[in-house]
Amino acid sequence: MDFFIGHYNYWIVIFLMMVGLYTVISRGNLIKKIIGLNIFQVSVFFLYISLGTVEGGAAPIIAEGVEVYSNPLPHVLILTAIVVGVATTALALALVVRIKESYGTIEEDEIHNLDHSL
Amino acid sequence: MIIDILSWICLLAGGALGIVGGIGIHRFPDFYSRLHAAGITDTLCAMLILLGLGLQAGWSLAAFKLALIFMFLFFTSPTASHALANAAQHSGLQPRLDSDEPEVGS
Amino acid sequence: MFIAALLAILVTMGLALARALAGPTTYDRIAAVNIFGTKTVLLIAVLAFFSGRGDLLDIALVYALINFISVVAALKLVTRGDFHSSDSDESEAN
Amino acid sequence: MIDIVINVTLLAFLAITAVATLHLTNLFAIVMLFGIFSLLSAGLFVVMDAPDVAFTEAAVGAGISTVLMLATLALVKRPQKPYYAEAPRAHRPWLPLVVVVITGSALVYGTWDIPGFGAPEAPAQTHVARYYIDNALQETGVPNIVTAVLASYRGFDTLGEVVVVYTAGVAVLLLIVGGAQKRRPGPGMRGDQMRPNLILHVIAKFVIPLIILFALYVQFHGDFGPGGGFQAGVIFSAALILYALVFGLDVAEKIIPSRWLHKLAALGVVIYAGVGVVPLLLGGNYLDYTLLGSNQVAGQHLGILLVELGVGITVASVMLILFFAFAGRARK
Repeated sequence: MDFFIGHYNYWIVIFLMMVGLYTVISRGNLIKKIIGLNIFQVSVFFLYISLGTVEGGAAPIIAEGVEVYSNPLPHVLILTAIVVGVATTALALALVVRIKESYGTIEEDEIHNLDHSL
Repeated sequence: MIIDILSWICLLAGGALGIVGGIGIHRFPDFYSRLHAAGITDTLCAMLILLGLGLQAGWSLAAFKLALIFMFLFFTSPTASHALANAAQHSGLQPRLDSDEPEVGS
Repeated sequence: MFIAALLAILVTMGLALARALAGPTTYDRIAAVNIFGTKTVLLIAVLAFFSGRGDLLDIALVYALINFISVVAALKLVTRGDFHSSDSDESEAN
Repeated sequence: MIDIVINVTLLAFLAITAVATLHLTNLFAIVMLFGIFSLLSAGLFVVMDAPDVAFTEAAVGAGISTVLMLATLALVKRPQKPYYAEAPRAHRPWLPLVVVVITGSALVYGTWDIPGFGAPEAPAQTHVARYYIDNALQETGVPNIVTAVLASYRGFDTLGEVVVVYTAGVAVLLLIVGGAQKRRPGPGMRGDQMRPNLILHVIAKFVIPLIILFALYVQFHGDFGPGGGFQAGVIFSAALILYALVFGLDVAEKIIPSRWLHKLAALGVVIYAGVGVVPLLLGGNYLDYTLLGSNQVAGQHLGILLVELGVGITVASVMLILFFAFAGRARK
């Protein structure tokens, strides 16, 4: 049971990661691919934060009478990664908008047909 | 002591209302009745729980922040419900009446 | 008592999630997201007291403020895109 | 114990939501579910004692990213009903499933060697984190270790991140704002398309100043509690986005014209990089704030404050640039 509780977080992280990966590979809709990428991204965030958690620890803000703090380093990395993540997602969405304007569709299959690339 | 009991009552009542609202949005047959269940219980549930927490906090910065949260939820939650119902009604979504067939999702 | 409130909020979140998954109309989903947002605010607020860290209330406050925006944005998209007010109304408006 | 229950339940909700986004074909519903996904994430970050991360996720996930996704949906919708449907694929993708299952199994096998969740003796806790927790307050005078590490110990890294955000903003501008469309009033995210809703207008007018005030609090209180430049910037931009949504894009652009935003985004990066140069001139290292003040703590504190200000300005402007770019695109 302890082993299960101790690794449950990581298993869910891996599950989310795989759902994200599967969405990216198997779905043809570009918006859905971006959502898949985002799910993948969030799963990585959880991996980092899970690794930084310390049993009985408090948030890493120095306070009176608190001895154990969780690891601040993953928090720093992920905090910036979230903001960078939304900026890069916006870039991907901008590309999707341009693709829609050029091809008139955001389905991968239809784009391939128009390009005769498959 | 009395304050503790009062805050417990508020917390429990808030939690119970939350569940009632949850069941409401789960069980009611059409959008408007679901929104009705959700919109009303949602605001009161939030108010009761925040009140319960506020009683625990006493006069402190935490109580002030709770009051702020309280105020925002008090204004935005009904506004959101209103805007939703308004938009749904203008979009032509009909309430389901007794005589109607089961609703058709869009 | 905090635990009872936390559990109640979790149950409500589950029910709202079920409604968001089931739909069937777009408005149902928006309403479910709105309720989910309110419950997240409450969950974080109760957790702040449960763990004795008043700082966490700031996060609840952000959610209380910002959850409103996504609802407004979703409504905006729906009223001008998905249903009656799509193209005809726009040309009239201009 | 209750921590574990909440943790387990929220993660389960997260997994259900993820699977649902995979299954649904209505893109609008998927974006709404993604909003729930981010609400759940923020709750989980709180449970895992990461308030700063939860703060960022709250501001970004609930506000900006949902709005950007919805704005994109408005631009890429199909010409006829169903507007937001995903087309079915021609073939059943079995190969991806096999790839994913194999990868997943390998990763799960890998977890057997990871120390359990929250183990204090895990390798991740024993290296540099120990140093930060023990010394951050003495060396920088900032009780929020995350802010200290973000702006001081790893200042270089954060400078890079800010530049990435700035670059993404520039790239989006190049992609979807240029092209010299003749601007004419046309269908766009404008206030008059949403039927004037008095209640919404009044409440928005009431809420927006408070959001801006709160953003300033988050900006300058970030040293002592959860918060900082990244969060404040996002919250600030969220206030103006709400304004644009309710009162119309044109009105919002009058308040903050785009050309200002372009300059402000650059200004933030310049503030950050410039604060780094000052110690260089005083004979120290780049981004070594110690020389900025009369003693180490004063210098560090001042440096962190200025750097966070730069971050806040850049993030807020870039988020607004992104929103204006997507919302304004429909106008052409």
